[in-house]
Amino acid sequence: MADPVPVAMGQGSSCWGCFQSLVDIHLRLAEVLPAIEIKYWQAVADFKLHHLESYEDKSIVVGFFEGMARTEEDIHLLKLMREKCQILIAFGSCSCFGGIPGLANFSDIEECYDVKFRNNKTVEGGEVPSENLPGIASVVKPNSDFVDIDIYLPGCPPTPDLIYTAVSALLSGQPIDLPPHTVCHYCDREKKDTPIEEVLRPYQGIADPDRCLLEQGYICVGSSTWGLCEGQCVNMGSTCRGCFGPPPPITQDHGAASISMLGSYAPMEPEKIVEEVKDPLGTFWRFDYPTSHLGRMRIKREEAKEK
Amino acid sequence: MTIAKPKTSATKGKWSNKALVVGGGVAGMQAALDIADQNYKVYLLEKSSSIGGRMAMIDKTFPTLDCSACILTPRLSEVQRHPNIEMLTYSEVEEVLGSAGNFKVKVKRKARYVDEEKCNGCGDCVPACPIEVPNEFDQGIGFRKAIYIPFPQATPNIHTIDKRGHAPCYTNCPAHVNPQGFTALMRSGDNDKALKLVRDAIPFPGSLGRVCPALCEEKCERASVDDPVSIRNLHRWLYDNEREHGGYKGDIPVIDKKEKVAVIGAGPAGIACAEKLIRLGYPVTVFEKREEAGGLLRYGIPEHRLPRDVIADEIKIVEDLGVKIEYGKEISSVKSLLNKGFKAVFLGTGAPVSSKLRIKGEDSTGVYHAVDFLDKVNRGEKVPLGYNVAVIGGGNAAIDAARVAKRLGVKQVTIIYRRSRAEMPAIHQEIEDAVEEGIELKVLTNPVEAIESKGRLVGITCIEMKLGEPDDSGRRRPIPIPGSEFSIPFENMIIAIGQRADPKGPHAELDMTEWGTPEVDPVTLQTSMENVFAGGDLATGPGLVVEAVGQGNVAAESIHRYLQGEELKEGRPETFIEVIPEDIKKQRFGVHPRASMPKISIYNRRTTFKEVETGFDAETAMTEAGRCLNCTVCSECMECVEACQREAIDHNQQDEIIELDVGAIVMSTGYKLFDVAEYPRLGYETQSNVITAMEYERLINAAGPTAGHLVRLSDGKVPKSIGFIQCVGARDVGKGVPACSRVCCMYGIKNAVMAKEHDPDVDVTVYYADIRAFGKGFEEFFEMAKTRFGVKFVRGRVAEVVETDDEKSLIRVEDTEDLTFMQNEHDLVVLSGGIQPSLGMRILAEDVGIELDNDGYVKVEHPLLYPVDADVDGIYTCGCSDGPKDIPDSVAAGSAAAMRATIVLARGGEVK
Amino acid sequence: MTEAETGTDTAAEAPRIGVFVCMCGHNIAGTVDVEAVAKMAETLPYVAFSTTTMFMCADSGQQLIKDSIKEHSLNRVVVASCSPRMHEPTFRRVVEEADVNRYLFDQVNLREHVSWCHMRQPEEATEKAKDLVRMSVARAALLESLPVKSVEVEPTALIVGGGVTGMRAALDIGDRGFNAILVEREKKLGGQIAKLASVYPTGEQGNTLADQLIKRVKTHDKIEVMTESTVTDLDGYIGNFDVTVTTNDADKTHRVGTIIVATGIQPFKPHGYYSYGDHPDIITLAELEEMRLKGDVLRPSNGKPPKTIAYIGCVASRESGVKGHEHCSRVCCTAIAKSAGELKDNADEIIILYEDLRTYGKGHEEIQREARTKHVIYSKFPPEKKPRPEIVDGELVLHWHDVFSDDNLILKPDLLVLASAMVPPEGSEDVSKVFSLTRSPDGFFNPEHVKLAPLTTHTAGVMIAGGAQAAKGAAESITDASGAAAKAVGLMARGEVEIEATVSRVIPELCSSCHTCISACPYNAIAMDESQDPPVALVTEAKCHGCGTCAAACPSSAIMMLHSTDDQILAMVEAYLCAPMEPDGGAA
Amino acid sequence: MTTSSKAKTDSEWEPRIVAFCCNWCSYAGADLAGTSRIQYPPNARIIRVNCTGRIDTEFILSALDQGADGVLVSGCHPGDCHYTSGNLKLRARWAVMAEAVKQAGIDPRRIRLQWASASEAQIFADGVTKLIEQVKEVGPIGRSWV
Repeated sequence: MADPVPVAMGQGSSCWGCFQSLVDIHLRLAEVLPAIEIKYWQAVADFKLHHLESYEDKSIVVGFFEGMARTEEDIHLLKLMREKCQILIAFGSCSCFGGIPGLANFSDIEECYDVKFRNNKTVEGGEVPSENLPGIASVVKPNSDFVDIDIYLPGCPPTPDLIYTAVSALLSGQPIDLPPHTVCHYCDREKKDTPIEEVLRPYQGIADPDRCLLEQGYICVGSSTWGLCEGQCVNMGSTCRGCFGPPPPITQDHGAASISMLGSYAPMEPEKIVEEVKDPLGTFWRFDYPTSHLGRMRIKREEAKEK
Repeated sequence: MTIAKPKTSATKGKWSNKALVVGGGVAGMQAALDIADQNYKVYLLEKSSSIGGRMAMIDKTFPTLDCSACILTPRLSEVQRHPNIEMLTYSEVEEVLGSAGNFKVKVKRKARYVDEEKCNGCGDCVPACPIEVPNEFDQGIGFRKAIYIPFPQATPNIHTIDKRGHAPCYTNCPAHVNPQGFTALMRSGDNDKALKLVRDAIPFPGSLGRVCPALCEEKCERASVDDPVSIRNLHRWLYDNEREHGGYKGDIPVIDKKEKVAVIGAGPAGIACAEKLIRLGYPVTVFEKREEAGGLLRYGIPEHRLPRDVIADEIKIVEDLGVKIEYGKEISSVKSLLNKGFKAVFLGTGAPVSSKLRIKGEDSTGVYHAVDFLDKVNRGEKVPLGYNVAVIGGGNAAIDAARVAKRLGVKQVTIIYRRSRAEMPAIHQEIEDAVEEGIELKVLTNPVEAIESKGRLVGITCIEMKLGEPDDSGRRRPIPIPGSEFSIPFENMIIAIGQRADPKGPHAELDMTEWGTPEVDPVTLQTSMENVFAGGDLATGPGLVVEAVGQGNVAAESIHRYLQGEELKEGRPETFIEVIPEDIKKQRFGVHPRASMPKISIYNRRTTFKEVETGFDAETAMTEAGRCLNCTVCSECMECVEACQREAIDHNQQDEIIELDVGAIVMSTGYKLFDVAEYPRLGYETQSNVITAMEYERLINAAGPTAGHLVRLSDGKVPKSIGFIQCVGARDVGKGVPACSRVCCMYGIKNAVMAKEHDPDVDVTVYYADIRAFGKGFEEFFEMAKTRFGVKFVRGRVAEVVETDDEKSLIRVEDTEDLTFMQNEHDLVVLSGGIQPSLGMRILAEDVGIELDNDGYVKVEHPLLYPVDADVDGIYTCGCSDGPKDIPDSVAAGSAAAMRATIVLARGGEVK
Repeated sequence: MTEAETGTDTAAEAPRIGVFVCMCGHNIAGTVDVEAVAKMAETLPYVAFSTTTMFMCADSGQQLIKDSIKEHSLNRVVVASCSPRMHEPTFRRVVEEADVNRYLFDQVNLREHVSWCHMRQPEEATEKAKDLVRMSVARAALLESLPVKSVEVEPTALIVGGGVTGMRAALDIGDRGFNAILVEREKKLGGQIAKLASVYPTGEQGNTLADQLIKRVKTHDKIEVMTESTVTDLDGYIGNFDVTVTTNDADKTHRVGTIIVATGIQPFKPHGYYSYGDHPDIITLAELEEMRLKGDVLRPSNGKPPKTIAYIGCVASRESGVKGHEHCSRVCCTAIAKSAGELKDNADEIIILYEDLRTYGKGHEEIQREARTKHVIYSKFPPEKKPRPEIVDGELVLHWHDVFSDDNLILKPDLLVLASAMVPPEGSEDVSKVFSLTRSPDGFFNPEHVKLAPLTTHTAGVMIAGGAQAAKGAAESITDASGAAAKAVGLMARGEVEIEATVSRVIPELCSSCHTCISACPYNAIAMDESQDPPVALVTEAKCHGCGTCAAACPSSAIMMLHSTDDQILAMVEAYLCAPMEPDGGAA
Repeated sequence: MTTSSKAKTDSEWEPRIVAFCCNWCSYAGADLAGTSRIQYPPNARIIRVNCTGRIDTEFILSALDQGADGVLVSGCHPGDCHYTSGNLKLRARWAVMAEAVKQAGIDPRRIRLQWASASEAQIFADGVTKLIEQVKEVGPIGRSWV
């Protein structure tokens, strides 16, 4: 057996769910773990940041970065990972696109402070702490704005199968070959090619379990979403909300594509569709707002404000 | 009326499934395309050099304001590249025989003098062409060259030479100098080429430029405007100018032929012949018995008219070209020359023997013959003359002798001539000069006896004459008045009544005529010996220098043909189709008098032999050259031939008749515009700021003569106020145009809108009878013109247009809507002329065998059921052939005619 | 379907772009600094050659392009001249003649979109021109060579409308040897003409005129007549249309190669104009004609012959600002003259109130003159002050202002005839939908080009004739009919027709079978290819009209709209917005 | 990312407008505006697409993202689409997208959807003019964020 491959796991602001998912590969860990040498992973190994800092540049073969870089600490870690790792993987949708933390960009930093600290329902007279906190950037920027990313493994979280496939490929030095299909490809529901006459909220009506949810009026963005999930939600009765982001090449604006798709499916009167599609931004850019065009404009705006 | 169509029945075999479309305008093009699209062969015949018709001339089209050329150009290329369409441009229908399915059509393909296969439209020829004439495509307000394409998008993109025959000046010149050509080259600043063109005809541009009686000028069309162009003096100037700037710079021919040619006599005929032959590459030797060359030019014309150095220089040029002149060498036998190895001989020994008066006392002392007299003087011999000298005769020799006598100090010189002054054959200017110099004319007088005393002349008895009926020469015959004899004292008499050939000489070996001249073929100048040719005075009797030169040219051509073993007579004599320059709008030429020739003072003239006429200066010459009207348009200066690298130009092209077998014919002959000058009250042609709508189209067209700048042609100013007068020559029973022309309202409005577009501040008024905005989008366009562009509309037929003192046009009109009389001032007035059947429609209809309606348009079989069928089976009509139409209606009719025609074509065998 | 690739395969070669800037006389050069544009173009990526010329569309200009392609080994051509709607075919052909695929050509519209509409801002216009050229060059670099394809044409024509126009078209097509299916929604053929008592200019009865055509149409072995039928659906494409004709609720599908729409015109019922409907003796000209055709002209109120008749022209025509009524109805002026002239023989007084007199056509002036000769009175009223009928005690009183006498006049006509507007017939909207025809503001169908292509439409293979295009007289309509027939026969006689290669294409590997495209396609041109596993979308190219809706809709970027790819479009956006700074500029 | 609005003062600033026009109606309408010599501000750069249905939401958002001060989409009137219904699909996309744009804090005056037929040159030109006026009110896209 070859020497274990040095790897590092970095975490930015996130829910840690992605690494959780990594652990979910279960017994297959037995294959993976001997093949790797963990050089940094705060969650499971006692490495400090200065350890990471002390490694020679590019001495780590693969780095996984989970979450996005909101704080100065996150940004420092992200850049450090880049320096030390030969291959840097954006691990999970936050790391790839900004993800759920990216939704913070719907509001500006002061509004965020209001919610988090000042008007936090659980405290009286909340204040924004000024000490022992790493600096918080005014706006969530995609990780790729700070460093070059080599591989994107999206998902909220990436599925254990996906992780296993990716890691196995990496360890064997093979390119990661992921199918490009969208969620629809994995969806077992029937399509009748009828236009949507009415857009429904998930709580409205009772969905036909065998028929395409979108055709029934429920906004399902499975057709614009990378199907690495293999259609988990749609086949379980829930609409796809796009957590894997756009299919390859993932450069396209996922939300824009979803809207183009929906508009083509539902050539309704504009007033009606606007009335029925609540919160387009949150609906169509839930997981990838910072990397989208609108999100980028938002970032530019916030940055301009800072200046 | 019942359905009679289709009457045609199929007779297999002879049935032609080809179609002919007559007229390449937008309707004809459409018809051709729609027939061709059905895989039938179509001949698209167009009389002008490009298809495109009227639409190509129009700037913008209503109601969309699409640029006409822009939307038309794709259509032009589509027609051109369609594999089933054969364009016959510059062609006309001559005759149509037969019936539906089997028409035999004779088509005249007019010579365009450019090989359609070789020309690629590069346009290199155009700048080379010196001729500029008004461009018909630009309605005559712009100019084009004689070789041209009418507009940039012309299709086919082949140049055409506009050559309408031969100019009268050219045909009337015995040597065929090309005045139109050389003056054109002068205008374009190329004096060397101009002079070369003159020398192509005569070796003596300087000498003949002084002494020629200029038969060319007699026929000059410019005389119909003011005075003839001073052609002779122009080639004189060219020569003088060359000499002043270093002399002959032309090519020296390469002697590449081995057949030696002998010329006997270095007079005008001989030198001309020798010069031509040397240019053709023959080794030529001239044998001259006297000490100098030039013949009569040298010895017969006095120095005050033709300075010795001029003739000497011109002879030298010929010698420099390689002609060998052996002086003092009298040839007595032609045969001996031939034995010496000369392959051909030209005899040009002239007519040096003076005619006699055949009166008593003619041989007394003191009597001279003009030729001898002038010869002596020219040789510098002293000729004793008394106080009082008579010169008998009215030709140039007489005048010359008289003026020489005067210069020799004779106090009293009298010319005695038997007819009146008007009949005198001498150059009129010369007569005038002579009179000015104090020479007395005694006309209608004829000597009857020379009075002698002791063998010496002392006087002449004359008889008075009157003029009778014209004789063979066209001049009135002089008749003596009996009993009117009278005597005048004279010490000398110089007889100048003509010469004849010497009965002795080398020509004596040839067959002779009763007048003692060698017998020659009038066309080839060949004598009874096949390799001996004779010309000039020797062959014709005494004539003009230029005639002798012309004969020298003819003989040279004959000798060349003879030596090359070619047929001597083929294509000779050259036939000339003289143009009638009717289409040159004379009123466009302002009167500009002929340049007068500067002369030395009378004082100097009486005492010296200085040349009297001093010649034009450069500026005068240029201005004078500019007076040429370019009667034939192309002057055959051949500059284009030189410019064309593809050797596409062929000035010898001939009209050609081709015969077509077609099954159906579509008439799309378009229309002609009403001649708005028929309403003198509207001021067209009399007022400079009244123009036609078509002229306006070209004015606002970016590709037009003003590059799209809307200015007044009179003064180049931008008009600030424009009036458009509608219905000029439409709906007027009195003028024979009772119907509505259908398009003028809209194009008038369109033109008004375009005026606004060129300059939003311009004030635009349309004077109309009714606005007929009936087509798709027309009413809306009319509305837009009023509301968005602010064009004013006045309903009323314009009474008159008057030019005001400050060069404005006053339109007088009654506004019939509010019953007010208006007088509006405009800077420019545009007349929207009506439409009439195309020129030649009636003749064409006769040729084709169809009927026309009362208005002169093609009569259709039934206006509702068969609106595009002529009354003869197999013949269809579209566009404006059967009545005025706008573009979309014309196009639709083109398609319709195509449909109807192909039904006939299909009957030939394709019906399933 | 045959397929032929023209032009060299340039896909592999690096782009070498030639930029040709046209002056169009001074149409462009008068406003735009074309030299500067051409010079700028030289600096753009992949541009190998850039020049200007006076008229790019002229033969010399075309030759220049061809020569330059050879000389500079160009494989992409950008012509900056006029609207591509005008000359794109011209230049495509030009580049093709120089062995460059027609789809490797791009045109910039410097005239209609720049010089003509920014005439007073030459500097800004030049900037705009530069941007547009830059955008086009960026697009050109990404253009791909596409094959030229053709399809066979079914030798049958469908004619919609059985008036004289439709019948003439059917007869011409039949006489020419092709099949025609004539569909008429009424029971009887003949259309509007058959309802006229006298058709100008000949004065024949409309029904006798129509009957001659009807007889031939019905007996013609090449013509199938379907009355009481309407076309309810159209599928397919030029050469191969599948037309659903509904006759008494029964559908039948026909395969036709070409279609002529000859739906004609309809007289407008002028409710709201001149008290129409308020008095029985106020009728339209069309109603009068029908009355004449059936028998004598009698007053509807009392059945007596009218002695005094008044006509009013331009009723609900030429109404500026009133949608659908702004146009001139073209036929009424002459029709009134004809009608009045003929009725004058039996009436004491006939007066024609008109706005403008538009007896424009062949023989029209004579008709008008004849009426005047018979003492029919013409009185012009001002457009802003129209005649006013009044009903006083059941009696009709007409007030109007006469322009020429400047007087207010009054007449008590026995009959008031309104020459009402000619408008598109009911159902035109459905027709426009079925055949994808666009309409002008007056509601009539738009031709492909109003000047030079008056009979064809933007839907390839579909022609319009007669009143379908605009209000027209019988003679004009019949001329149109033959013309449209020529267009149809042209297609059928050739047997095959080139179709656009600019269709959409599915990239099967990327297709997720989401069916979005299928529901997006207006032409049912996309279906799932069940032979694939899993099934993926497949475009039937001949049915694809190239709208690109599917490409925009496809959420997986699996559909490429050929010649209008996302990359090509976004490259233009980027070329404009991310252009290198001009030296005098500077970063914001 | 290059947003290259030129360094000009605000008063000199001219909006940069990307205009998507369908070939059959609005592009032709723009052509007609030209042939009719209707004068309108020269800020818009037209990108011709066959049908407004071709216009992906991404095109519009991407243009804004890259620094377009305004985006115009002009097509056939609803019901008059040359391709029967492409414009209806675009219209629905547009409606949702416009909401998102608003939500994202982009001034909705920067985007304009209009219908102009081939014969409505004036409507086309007026629409362009109107958008430019609106955008001028809002200011340059880079600056309005400050």
